Amino acid sequence: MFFRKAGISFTRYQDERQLWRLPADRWTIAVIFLLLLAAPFLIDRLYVISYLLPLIIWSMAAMGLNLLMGGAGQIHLGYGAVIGIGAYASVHSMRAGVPFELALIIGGVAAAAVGIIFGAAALRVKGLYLAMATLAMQYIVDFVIVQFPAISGGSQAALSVPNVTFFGIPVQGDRAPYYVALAICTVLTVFMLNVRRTSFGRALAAVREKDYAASIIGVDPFRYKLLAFWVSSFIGGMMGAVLAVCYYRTISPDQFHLDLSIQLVAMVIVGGLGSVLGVFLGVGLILFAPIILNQLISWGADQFGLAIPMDLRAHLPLMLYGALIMGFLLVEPLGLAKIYNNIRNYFLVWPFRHAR
Amino acid sequence: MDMILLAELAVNGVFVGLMYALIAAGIVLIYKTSGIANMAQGALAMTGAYVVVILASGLGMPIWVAIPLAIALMFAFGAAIERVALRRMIGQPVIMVIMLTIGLEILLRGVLPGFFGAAVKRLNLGIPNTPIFLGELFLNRAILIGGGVSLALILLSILFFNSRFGIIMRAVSDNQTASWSVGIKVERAIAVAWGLSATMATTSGVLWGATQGVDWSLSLLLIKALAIAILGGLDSIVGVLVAGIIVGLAESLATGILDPIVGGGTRDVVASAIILLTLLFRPHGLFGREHIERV
Amino acid sequence: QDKTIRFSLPMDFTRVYTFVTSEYSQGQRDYISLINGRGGIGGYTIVPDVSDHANDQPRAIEAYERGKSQGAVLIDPLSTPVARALVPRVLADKINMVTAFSGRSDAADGTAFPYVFPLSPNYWTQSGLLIDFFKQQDGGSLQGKTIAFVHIDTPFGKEPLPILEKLAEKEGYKLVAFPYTPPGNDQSAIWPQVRRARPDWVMFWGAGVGQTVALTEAARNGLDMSRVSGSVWVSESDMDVVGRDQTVGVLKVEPCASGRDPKIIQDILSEVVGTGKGAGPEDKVGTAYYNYGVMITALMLEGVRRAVEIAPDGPVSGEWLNAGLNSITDYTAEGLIPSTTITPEDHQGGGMARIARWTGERFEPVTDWFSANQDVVWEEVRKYSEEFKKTGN
Amino acid sequence: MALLSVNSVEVVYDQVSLAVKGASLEVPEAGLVALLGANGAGKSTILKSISGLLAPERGAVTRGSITFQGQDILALDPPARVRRGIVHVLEGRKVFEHLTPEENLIAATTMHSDRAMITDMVAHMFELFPRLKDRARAKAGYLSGGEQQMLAIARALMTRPKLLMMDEPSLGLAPLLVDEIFDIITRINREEGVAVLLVEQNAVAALDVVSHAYLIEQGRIVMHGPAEVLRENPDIKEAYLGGGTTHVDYHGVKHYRRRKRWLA
Amino acid sequence: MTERKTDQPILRCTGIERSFGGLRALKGVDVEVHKGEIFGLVGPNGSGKTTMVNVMTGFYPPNAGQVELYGERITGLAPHKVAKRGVARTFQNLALFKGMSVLDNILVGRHTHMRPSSLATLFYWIWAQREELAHRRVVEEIIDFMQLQDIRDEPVDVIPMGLQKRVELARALVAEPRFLILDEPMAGMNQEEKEYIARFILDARDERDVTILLIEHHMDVVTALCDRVTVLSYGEVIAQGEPRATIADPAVITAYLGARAAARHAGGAA
Ligand SMILES: Nc1ncnc2c1ncn2[C@@H]1O[C@H](COP(=O)(O)OP(=O)(O)OP(=O)(O)O)[C@@H](O)[C@H]1O
Ligand SMILES: Nc1ncnc2c1ncn2[C@@H]1O[C@H](COP(=O)(O)OP(=O)(O)OP(=O)(O)O)[C@@H](O)[C@H]1O
Ligand SMILES: [Mg+2]
Ligand SMILES: [Mg+2]
Repeated sequence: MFFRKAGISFTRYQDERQLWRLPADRWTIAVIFLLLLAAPFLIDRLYVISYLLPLIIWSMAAMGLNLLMGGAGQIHLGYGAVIGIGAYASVHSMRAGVPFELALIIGGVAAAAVGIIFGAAALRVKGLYLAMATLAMQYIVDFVIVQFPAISGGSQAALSVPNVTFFGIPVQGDRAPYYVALAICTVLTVFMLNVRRTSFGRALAAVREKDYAASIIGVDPFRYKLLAFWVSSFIGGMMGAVLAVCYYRTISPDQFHLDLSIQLVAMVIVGGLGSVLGVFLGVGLILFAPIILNQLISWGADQFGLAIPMDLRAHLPLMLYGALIMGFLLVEPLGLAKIYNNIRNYFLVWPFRHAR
Repeated sequence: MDMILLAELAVNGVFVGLMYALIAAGIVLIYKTSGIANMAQGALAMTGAYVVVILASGLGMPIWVAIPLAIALMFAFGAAIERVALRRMIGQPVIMVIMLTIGLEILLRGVLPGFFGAAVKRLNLGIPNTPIFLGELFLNRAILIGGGVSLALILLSILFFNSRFGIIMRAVSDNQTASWSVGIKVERAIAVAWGLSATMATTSGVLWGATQGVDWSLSLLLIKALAIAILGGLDSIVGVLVAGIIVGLAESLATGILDPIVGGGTRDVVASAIILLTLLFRPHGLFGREHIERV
Repeated sequence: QDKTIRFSLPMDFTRVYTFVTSEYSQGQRDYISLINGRGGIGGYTIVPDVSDHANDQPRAIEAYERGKSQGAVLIDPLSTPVARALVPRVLADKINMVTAFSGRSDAADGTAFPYVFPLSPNYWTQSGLLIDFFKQQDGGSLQGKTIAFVHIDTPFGKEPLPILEKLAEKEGYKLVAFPYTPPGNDQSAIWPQVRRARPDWVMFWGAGVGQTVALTEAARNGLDMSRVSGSVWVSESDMDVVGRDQTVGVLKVEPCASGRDPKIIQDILSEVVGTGKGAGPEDKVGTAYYNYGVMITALMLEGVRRAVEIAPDGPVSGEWLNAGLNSITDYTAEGLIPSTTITPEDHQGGGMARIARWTGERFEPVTDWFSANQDVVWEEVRKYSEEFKKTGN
Repeated sequence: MALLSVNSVEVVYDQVSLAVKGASLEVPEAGLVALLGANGAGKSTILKSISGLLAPERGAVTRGSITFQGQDILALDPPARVRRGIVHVLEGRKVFEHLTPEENLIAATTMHSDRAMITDMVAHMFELFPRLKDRARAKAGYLSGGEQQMLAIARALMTRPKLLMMDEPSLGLAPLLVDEIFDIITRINREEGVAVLLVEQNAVAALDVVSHAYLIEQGRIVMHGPAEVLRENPDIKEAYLGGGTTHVDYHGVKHYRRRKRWLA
Repeated sequence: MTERKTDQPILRCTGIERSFGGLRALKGVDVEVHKGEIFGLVGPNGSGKTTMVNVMTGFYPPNAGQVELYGERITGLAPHKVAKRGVARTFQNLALFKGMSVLDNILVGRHTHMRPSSLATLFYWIWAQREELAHRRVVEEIIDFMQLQDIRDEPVDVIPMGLQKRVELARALVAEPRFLILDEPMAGMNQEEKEYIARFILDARDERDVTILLIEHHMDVVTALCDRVTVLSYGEVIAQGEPRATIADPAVITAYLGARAAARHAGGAA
């Protein structure tokens, strides 16, 4: 009910173009943001370190990928490799003494530079063929990282991240990395939200939907697809740097394998292509459903003393997780964001059933 | 370079490629009817192999009874997937349906090892390990048989697609709504495709399982199969055949020629490079149909 | 409640390490049940917190952090990538991490990795032992021999290479390496080349599928199985998959006694499994991986016992346990393992093991516990641990 | 008794937007009925609710009933309805792009088992639409708009329908072809007794051939009756027939919207 | 309005050839469009009208022949470059951007006048907002003009076909083209709607100085609006000239109109 709005009347285009037109939405966002800011002081450090922090970092990656998949309609199965390039480039430069702020950019640029080479090659192809071309990128980058100890960090293939500062604040301990990631993620989120209401985003979407129609409007489809690759890879590379500094602290090649790429694609799709909110929902589901299910199952097994065989107990979360993904898609094939929207729309027109 | 070794590797590559092509053919079959890449194809192979193991070791059936029975069961299972899940996704964005199959893959990877044991299981087809020698040329018996069986099944499916049913399948993949509008039972066509595809997957699962044992890792066959299907052109079974042989050969020769030079496993990279290059020159794979866009 | 010691045991039950984890974990839990059933150690009960991290780092980190916040003093992730990723955290948090048969080999150097405990012969040691065994078999010299090393092309698979190369120089054999792409389900193009290299000995390095396929292909290529050898990861289950009679003669490195004969295993059978408290199927008791689980847990608990000796009233913490682990001396787990001594310098425990041969029924030891080539191994360990101390890698 | 009767059907898209609000209409056995209406009035939606093709567009019939030959068909899936004899030529020429015209025709014969009959029918269609025969080997996706329209009609006829529903068949066709298509429609209707439900914007042509017509506005049927009567209605003349004369002075058209009297 | 019309050709196509596989869709077509006129291109289905337009706008480079726009050779130029030279078009098979609102669809039409960049997106409030709003005003004008106010925020895929056509027109028009190509803009419209589009076409020419090439099968519209027409059949020009005279040509009647339609039109003219 409180969502309800009967006839909007904006007197300025500017107001009508706000990110959230409903005051209720604006309040929700503000409250969530404040809660995120206060989180390290409100909740146990475990939840900050191993839930909120990865949620934020993975969301950044998923947003970058979403720009490409949801924004420009290009599937990318090598995004893990993109992140890897960013991580390695930035960690190597930080080890060489480059400050973190600059290393972020270096990571982004390196990833974008390599990404765009493959992108340019891959852009001749569409749909699943593109997926395959980017998958090839994943394998090739993996190979290069593993085969060159100079990149991967010696025979132990582990590269540790030096202590760095972010605008003077040392990125150590539990809180600082969280705030650094949150800050960067906020900027990125704002960017992603703005994409939809600027000419850049519209051009991308136009190319995604009908590239020939876009071209007669003056949008160069090739250029914009490349641009999408560039920006998205840049974001991925930056995220790689954040991932390394704020979360992993030691990077190794297996962190950026195909599994990561597929995981990210799953996050974007399950969340809902092109939706910023969906990214967070999708990341939450894909990242935490296995963990939480695992805990639920072992908690249940301990509580009720169920003598289930270990194999079953270990695999039950996997089954439920798979079933959950299928279930959500069967209920709403357009993803979690759409489920959220359906619910919201229901309340927006409540107590009526139909909008018209 | 040793010519005999090259010949051995070449023969081996061709037959292994055929074995990969069989899983890929299952992907193509489904793509041809519903325009989606089935990401659960590897998991179906794993499931099929598990079913054979359950029937053979668990229930004590002779292997030659267990395999046909498993194939029949898996056909039903494939068709059931359509009934339970895919039916409700008709007309929905393709990418979402693909995601659904990823969910299915995860589910299967949980169910079978969960209920029937995660440890690797033996699947013995009774093919002796003793090598065959043609003069100096060594031939791998298991791989010859595996490749042969795969080839036969792939040829059969080519025949299948040259029938009226083949036209209907292609119509379904073109436009499901329009197919409905002219009375094609879209659901049934898709169910049959899934059933057949599960059958093929089972066969591959058995062939691979006989070498590597049966456990979840059979589902990893997906990636290679997907690569081959796409190289071949996703909707061409002939394409799969050719692509399978190309990839098999290239990988086999790469291990023989490049590995010693590079000092690392170049197999996947060579395959990736071939795929990348092919797609650059033939954006729809070797034999895939082009994307029709009338301006 | 207050007298408990918490072990965090997140492992990979569903992904890459499935082949070992359930048996390994079963052995661990059974042994803990055995000790807890006898009243624990110095009044402390051990609480094992088993969970699945699926070899996925965010999940492993979550499990680690959860363990940490619940007061766990030890973590055993049984995964090389996870162990690597956790190294900086455990060093900072002072929580002991057991990296038996996994993790980085240079962690044997306790001065560089005070909180990381391999507690078992690392891959460098294992390959060194095998080479020494070949040498014994071939009459004390490997001069002019050819040794084929077939390995999975990952950091783990490549690990023995520096040792093998060094020993090749020293012993005068020719080393030919054959990498295969993970996961190793198709090695059909590798083994014809191995056969053609006419090796005197074959050493294959892999795990799970990579091993069964290696063994199958070795048999199909008609290699002499009694000259084919593998790491500690070769197990009965591999033989079952390949066919028990197909692999007669295959050699492996055995870090602890196998089968059900050792006294500890007998005790578990009577006190834990016999009373229905077993953590898994009874037929798995006494398998190679099960015994590894028992072996490592016995060492962990010996560490606890020592810690209780040093400071009976705790407080229980990572540092407290660390002192105990570092003072394990001449421990044999009632004959299950070779005499093991852990010192603040040596976290490997002496590097002793033995070589066993598959008879078609079980693994029969063909040597006594021995250690070999430790000089070369430690040279390598120090090289990397120095590097780690310097650069953090 | 009517062949098809639609009784106060209500259609909702995406669970919230109501596109058809209680529409009723009837098509008699072997009748020829037109459904006219402005853009977005809900004509296509009604046809889809009859053929069952709403589901892929997230639409659903939420109220009312549809009976065909006296039986309720709402519970049937689209292919079953085709087997009952209802075929729907979709708006916007949804041909099977990757199939040749001939294969397009064959794809619509799942309900027939007689091979010889199928061959005959294909030949017959090529007689009706010779242009298709010329292009029989090209992929349908490359046919010109008009060619695709013909193919879509021919393909529908391959199912041997009792009721042929056509959504704007003349859309994009050259005048000669429009005449031909309407000829064919009347011929099929007269000679083969196929009832036709025609959605058309070309009201002049439609009202010429049909016996009865319905007019729909914003999801409601606002008027219906025999074709002659509707043709004389002044509003219809203005909005659909061109101000009553065949030749409109397009230069003189005003910038404001005329009010239609049938609207409340 | 006639005073704007000149004989100065703005678009000249000479000897255009184009084939698809074995099919010769265009066999040496010459077309000249003069500044300020409404030029009709008609012909039976499959005669090559759309192909001709595709050649002009750079979608299908011709196999032979030249396209000149304002005296500049644009043969084979990519569509987005053609667009930059002031050409806009609509498509026969609607080509709107699904999943975007009507408003956004039209806004994309302003692309050539905007300076999109990802940095501007990031710093929206500083860099992009003013520009966005300025263009929004232009777009709103067109929305008013095309009477699309009520559906401004609807996703474009759920609005009816006829309105979609109007949106596409609006999208072409906001680009402020000098030369506008309309491929069957009135297909699927009733009389009333046709009149609106006609009104709009005339206004576009008269008030916005746009030269228009119109493909239509509605002969009443063609005869009423067009200054000159060219009739294609099987890829060849079979008649050309003043509309009424042209469609009375027997060749056109047999190939395109048919006797009945011809009679209808003749009757009306009488
Ligand atoms: N898939 C859909 N989702 C939501 N609303 C829809 C959908 N399809 C149609 N509508 C709405 O339903 C109403 C009726 O549309 P319909 O397509 O039936 O009109 P129509 O009379 O066939 O128009 P046209 O002459 O343009 O074809 C329209 O207002 C439209 O916005
Ligand atoms: N991309 C293409 N590939 C193959 N053939 C094509 C292609 N585009 C057009 N054609 C063929 O060229 C011929 C001319 O097509 P075009 O679309 O130009 O006709 P049109 O005059 O616009 O007809 P309509 O009035 O039906 O739209 C047709 O026979 C068509 O099948
Ligand atoms: Mg319609
Ligand atoms: Mg056309």
